[in-house]
Amino acid sequence: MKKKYSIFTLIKNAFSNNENWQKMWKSPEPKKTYDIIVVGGGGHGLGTAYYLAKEHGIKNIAVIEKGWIGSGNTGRNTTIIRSNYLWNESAFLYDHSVKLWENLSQELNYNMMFSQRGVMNLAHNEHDIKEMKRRISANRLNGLDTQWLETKDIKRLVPIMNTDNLRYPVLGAAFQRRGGVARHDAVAWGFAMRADEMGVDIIQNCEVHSIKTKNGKVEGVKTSKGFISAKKVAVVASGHTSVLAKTAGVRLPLQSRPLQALVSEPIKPVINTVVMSNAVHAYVSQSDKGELVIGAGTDGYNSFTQRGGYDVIEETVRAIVELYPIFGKMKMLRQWGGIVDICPDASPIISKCEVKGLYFNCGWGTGGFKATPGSANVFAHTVANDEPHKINAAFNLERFSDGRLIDEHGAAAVAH
Amino acid sequence: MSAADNKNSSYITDKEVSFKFDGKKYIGYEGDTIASALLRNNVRLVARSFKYHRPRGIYTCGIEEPNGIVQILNEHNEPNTRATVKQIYEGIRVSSQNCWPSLNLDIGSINNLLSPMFSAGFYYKTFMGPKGFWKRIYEPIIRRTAGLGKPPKEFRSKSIHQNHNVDIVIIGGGLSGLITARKLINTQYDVLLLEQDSFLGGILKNSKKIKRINNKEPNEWINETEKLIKDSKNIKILKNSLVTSYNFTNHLIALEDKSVGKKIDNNKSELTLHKIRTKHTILANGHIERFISFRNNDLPGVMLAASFEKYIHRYGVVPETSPVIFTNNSTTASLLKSLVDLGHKPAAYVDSRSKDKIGRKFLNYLEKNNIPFYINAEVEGCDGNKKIKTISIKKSNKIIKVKSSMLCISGGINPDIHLFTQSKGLVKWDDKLVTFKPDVSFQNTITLGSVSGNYNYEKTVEEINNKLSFFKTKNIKLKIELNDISNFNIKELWETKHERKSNWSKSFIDLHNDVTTKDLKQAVREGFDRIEHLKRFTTNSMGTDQGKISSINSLGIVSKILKKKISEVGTTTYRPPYAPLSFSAIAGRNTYEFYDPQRKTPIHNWHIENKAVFEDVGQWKRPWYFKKFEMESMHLAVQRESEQTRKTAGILDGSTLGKIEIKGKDSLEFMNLIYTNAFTKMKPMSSRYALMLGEDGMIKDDGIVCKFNDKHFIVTTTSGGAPKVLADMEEYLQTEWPHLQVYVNSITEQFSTFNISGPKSRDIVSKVFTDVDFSNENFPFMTFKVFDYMDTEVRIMRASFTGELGYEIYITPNKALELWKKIFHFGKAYDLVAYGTETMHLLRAEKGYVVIGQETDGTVTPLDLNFNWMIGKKKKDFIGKRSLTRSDTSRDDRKQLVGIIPIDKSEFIEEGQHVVESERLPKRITTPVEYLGHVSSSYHSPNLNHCIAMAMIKGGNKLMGSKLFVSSTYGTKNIPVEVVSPVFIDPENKRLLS
Amino acid sequence: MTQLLSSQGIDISQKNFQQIIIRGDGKDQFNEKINQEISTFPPSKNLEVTTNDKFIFAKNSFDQWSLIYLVEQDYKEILKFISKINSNDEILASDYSYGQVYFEISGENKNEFLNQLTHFDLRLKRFPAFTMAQTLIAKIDCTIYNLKDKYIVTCNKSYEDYFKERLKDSIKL
Amino acid sequence: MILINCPYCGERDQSEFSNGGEAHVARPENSENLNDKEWGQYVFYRDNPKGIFYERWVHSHGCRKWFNAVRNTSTDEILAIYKLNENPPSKESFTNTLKTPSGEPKVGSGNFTVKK
Repeated sequence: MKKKYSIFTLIKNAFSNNENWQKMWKSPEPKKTYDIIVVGGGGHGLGTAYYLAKEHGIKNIAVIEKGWIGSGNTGRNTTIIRSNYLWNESAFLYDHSVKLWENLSQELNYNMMFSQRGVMNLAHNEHDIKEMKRRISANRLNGLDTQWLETKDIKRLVPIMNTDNLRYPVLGAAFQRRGGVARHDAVAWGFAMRADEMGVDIIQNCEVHSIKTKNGKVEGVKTSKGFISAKKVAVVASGHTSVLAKTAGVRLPLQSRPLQALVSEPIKPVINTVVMSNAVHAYVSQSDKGELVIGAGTDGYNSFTQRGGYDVIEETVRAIVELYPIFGKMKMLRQWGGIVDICPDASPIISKCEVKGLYFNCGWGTGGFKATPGSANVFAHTVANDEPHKINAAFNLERFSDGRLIDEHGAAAVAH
Repeated sequence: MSAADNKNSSYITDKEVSFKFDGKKYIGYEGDTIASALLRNNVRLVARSFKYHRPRGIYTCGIEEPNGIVQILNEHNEPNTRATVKQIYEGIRVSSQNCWPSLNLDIGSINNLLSPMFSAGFYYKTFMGPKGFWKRIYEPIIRRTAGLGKPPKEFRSKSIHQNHNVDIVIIGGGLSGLITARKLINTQYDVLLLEQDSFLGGILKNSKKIKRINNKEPNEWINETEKLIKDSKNIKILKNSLVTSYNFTNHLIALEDKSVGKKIDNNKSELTLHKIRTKHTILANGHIERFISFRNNDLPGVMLAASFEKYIHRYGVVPETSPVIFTNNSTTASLLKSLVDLGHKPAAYVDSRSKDKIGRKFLNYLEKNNIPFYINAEVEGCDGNKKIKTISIKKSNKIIKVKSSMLCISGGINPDIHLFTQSKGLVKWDDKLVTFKPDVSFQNTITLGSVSGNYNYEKTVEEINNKLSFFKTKNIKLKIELNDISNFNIKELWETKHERKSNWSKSFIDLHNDVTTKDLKQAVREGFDRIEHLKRFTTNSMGTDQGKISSINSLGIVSKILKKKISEVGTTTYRPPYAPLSFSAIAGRNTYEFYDPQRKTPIHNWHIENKAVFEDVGQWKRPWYFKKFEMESMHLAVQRESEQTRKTAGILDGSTLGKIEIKGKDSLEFMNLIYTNAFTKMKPMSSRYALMLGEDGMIKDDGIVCKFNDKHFIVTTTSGGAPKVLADMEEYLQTEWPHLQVYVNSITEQFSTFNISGPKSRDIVSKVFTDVDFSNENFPFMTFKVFDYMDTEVRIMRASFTGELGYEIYITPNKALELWKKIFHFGKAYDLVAYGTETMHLLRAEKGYVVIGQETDGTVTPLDLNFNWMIGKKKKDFIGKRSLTRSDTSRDDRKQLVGIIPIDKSEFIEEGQHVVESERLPKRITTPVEYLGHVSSSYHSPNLNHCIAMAMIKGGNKLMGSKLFVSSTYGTKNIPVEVVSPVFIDPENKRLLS
Repeated sequence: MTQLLSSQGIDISQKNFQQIIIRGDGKDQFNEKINQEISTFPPSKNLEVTTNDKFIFAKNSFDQWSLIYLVEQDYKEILKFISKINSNDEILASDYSYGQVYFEISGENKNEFLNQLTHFDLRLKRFPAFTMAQTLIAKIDCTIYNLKDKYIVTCNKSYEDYFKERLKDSIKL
Repeated sequence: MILINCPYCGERDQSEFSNGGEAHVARPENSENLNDKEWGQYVFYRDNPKGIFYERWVHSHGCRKWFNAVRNTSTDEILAIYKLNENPPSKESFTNTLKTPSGEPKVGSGNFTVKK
């Protein structure tokens, strides 16, 4: 039966000493065969299963997760959500996602704590300013709510920021009000619970070793719990996607890199928006618990260790104290790494491939969390209809042959 | 019943220190931590808990403290400081955290009444509707109530970094660490010994477990050892240094606190972050005691037994002369003995173990000293208001109530495997020790003493000699005599049952984050049966103490619920750092004034004297524009500079340009491969504008190539692109074309570069370089000359980035300023003006020259810029050639470079705005508006006296002359524009070639 | 030369040296060519430094050498030398005389001092006397020559002010 | 942080180096004969294995020389370093000396564990 959550259920359970809560999802043993197997129990994968069941009426689905659901990048990111991308294709995809975010808590009856506190991208030099003003104008024409902030406006929103007395002064910012943060685990758990209710099997502790194909068609997956057959296999395994693709003879233009993040000890609220800066590499927001959630950069080499170099942490923290002098007295509580799969054009792949019935949703690099519901939604469409949704049509594999890249690296070299 | 002093403590002095806690003045002793000083003053209530705001007291005596977390008011309001670690000094002001209005009367404790509703993960299940309420109502409230300390004040620390490269690092200066050090004295190895305390000794100082070492008092032996080490040539000791991170290939991070027990001097470095690279790491960092969950196990007065013992011997304070002791293992025996030896008598001794496990010897001791003891017994809970009054002991279903204000508990001890797991070493469960201990190490890591699971001190020497046998050192001989009454043994016990069931009764599993054993059970019930899920759902062990005293306990409890072995439930990840690590220490001096170096040209000071406003270009400081007078605006300055340059002459300091010297037999072939242009027919001593692509066919960089001959070239690059271009050249030479005999050197800094241009530039340079013939015939456009001048060598190229007659002058930096001034000396007569990058951009735009990174953005091919003439069509190959013929790159409706001008000349086009076909835009754009492209450059041209702009628009070449519109930030009305050629001035190059 | 700073066991002074970077294959013909001009053979062992009272000659890697004049030469002579060397197609000599700055660092605490600014392993057993290294010091590319009792550290001139400030700062703290 | 043994300068901290991705990918000789797909493979596709990886490094803040390395990407352990003109060591020579853990949490826990 459908689980309902509200203040009343909390009170009801309080009186029964919280002993009557039900399991959010079952942990069944895998069946012999499924219509669709989703490889990867992160937000994207669970969401894909959810939308397949909800919007495409396919219920005979298994989500197969190597560890525990949400154990990958879903639970390791800095939870920033925004859609102010330069190119139309990206803007449409990410904004599709933001729109879904806006109703997700109600839709799943599980609190995603999606907090639209605004996302700020700081400009530190003339080049940044030009790049951002172009982006803002493009966003406007695409119906996105990005605006330019003068330094004084930034100061008003983030009084603790040091805007002038630093190596690269803050000259302004692009600001998207509808951007913000959400509770990362909740996304995985919420999708899992509702998918499970619609009959989706969520299978944890089950590692997919390889994808079995026969004359150009997918047959199923070999797992640590034996072979499971399926008409279609949808791979959403972030860092490990290219490794799995290889077992099906498919080559993907991905490189897996460590991406690190860290949190500080919790303090009372000091920063009520999300601030990102590329030149002075520092992404900060403050969680509801009071911890500063800080995103560091990727390492320059491939690795599956979920552990990056310490120098990357230092690079980020020195930028943080430069930008926010009061943080000099803060302390790093935890630091961790994830494995992100990066595409040559810094845009994702949501696509079919030469193997019939095999689909990939990957290449999200450092920005996958924000796209979770949107990506899952269009991927479900792609898998169900064997045809991309118009929103993800451009994010195909062909672009690496014909050259129709969606280059989101931002403007390249510095001027003369 | 209250605290007493232990005068024969080895450590504490009797020098009094006064300090303030929550505004009240107290006296402690020098060497006291905040915690020991408060206990000395019988202060039990020190904090309020995170979620329920329950009263809390000091629970431990070290880094593992979950409760005693305070704010240091006089140290820039530093939050979340451990009272059990931070030492007091005269005048330190400390306050409690997370309570209002006061610690004693805290409104937040209402949460305790509502606690049954605030069950694990309650916030996932409510605060959802109506839409928008989360952001506006719920979240702000939650945010305000959450968080621990108040924000710190601004403080620019001067913490420094210190790098070390050694052969062996010993972590921990306790018994094992010291013996190991002795073993390594005066060997070939460079050794670093790291001790987190301000003194060596560890267990030897924290307890009386060890009687003698080599017939010496422990203290005597420690001092002797320390002296031996200090006198050795190869071992260095770092005290107050806590190892926080154990990275790959034995890279360690340790934080040294240099202001222990004293005020911070803001002009000195108060912290040193040590970055250590070692061949071998020896972990001798001991163990951490764990607690037991029972009803109200968080009440002020509950304390870990070993910590209680530590307070007695280290800080010379007996927090309570007759506490109750509750244990499931043998380590508490020494505490009991210490109390008795000091003439105190515990109120009761409660042991969950059976007679035979406890051992006759110890039972006799209890009887002899007639201490009330209960075996096969448990503490069911304790009660009291803000401090313990009574303790309920449960023995064979009877409850016995004992009065005492403190309860010392021990649930066993855990090897401190945090660092070991950080190193990716493997741990395994030990059923006898009832804990995880190191198994296989992944790096060159050796564990010694209790961290290795060896709790028997007599065996330490043997263990060390065995494990370190591969070092070229002598075996060490030491006799260790114990005080302990029995060898280590333990009976598994995680939680005791409540007598009466109540929705409000709580036994905690994580004191820091207010997680109860009930929460764990509920979480498992809801399906979070994997330890990492449990962690995230309940926030268990996610606090600033990382659950040091409790994380294994939660595994124990969960394993019972799931009826699994603990080893099957798994251990939770220990993530660096070991303890919260100061941001300013991590940053060190690589921030604030040293965040990023400033690169300056040899003319820099002249620019300052002449009121230059600088622009950051990469690390370079470049003049952006020069103010003629203080009040001159950028716009006016740029208009003036531009006008003057076209009228007579202007000069730009182009020293930041990248310069690369290329030489070798195969230089010509190399150049033909690297650049799109063809260089074969190019004449010696001539120059050429050249383009560089990536293999994807997109423009990456540009510059001017000077050809001395087929075997020797000098090229320039963009200022920002220089390092990348050089790196790429090296890469191709080394990896792709090793058969090419070519060398490349960066000479960016070996030459200063001045660009002088304008109709009068020839007259000026002729006056400066009197013996050079600058006539058009003998010095045509795009040629260069090299000659001696001012005892150095000067290279002058006839080239221009403004469209005017111009020369690029190269001279060695030592003579650069002199020459610059000389040029101005002769330039005066012609009103020579110095201009900056903004004017440079304006002038080149008037002429239709592009800027890499402004017209291009990594998605632009030479064809898009109509640079077909720059592509050596006949060349078989060059970097990026093949990509130019891909179906997408060869489309003719790609975005192409055009010029645009406003039809109403009084209007101004904004850079970054987009080119559209519609006259107006809707107020709120709901359906995306199609656009052709964007405005890449736009300036007000002083020489044409209207706005000129460049744009990259779809099929631009075909749109010449057509009327379009450009959006504007100022409203919904777009600016009507005409598409024109991007060359606005002198299309027939009269000025350029004059 | 200018004394920059001197403090407990550490002395730093700035020097006005001149330098030439030479690229080549290091084979006989190359060595001969060099020897003709300055009557010394370039060091043949990688990272090796040969020195006399006039210059430091170091092998940076298999195809690169740096020649540093310790006593100021007439610049014309240096240019002449460079053009002579460059007359050989297979050698590239680039003048580095005035684009670099040079610091002499001595004193018994020089290692600990420098290790505030670099992770480089300065222990004699890893960085023997009369060898050189290219590494990061204070976050910028530097070359360091170990002349036994002292180090010569050199970096690009544009960093001069920054680098000096870092050195002073480290001494202060 | 990885320690990398530059064949020309000796052991240095990884922060002195830059990574060049998959090794032994030759630039196509006659690219005009390749179709878009084949060319795209060269420009955008590089191997990304979990485990033994033959890759390129350059000592960018040192001697600026390129060299090859064999690294286990699941542990970051460097198994071999060889110069550009040297032959790559065979995969077989590592497979049995491969040191686990895989570098990821064992299924169902956060503990680093060896696949024994």
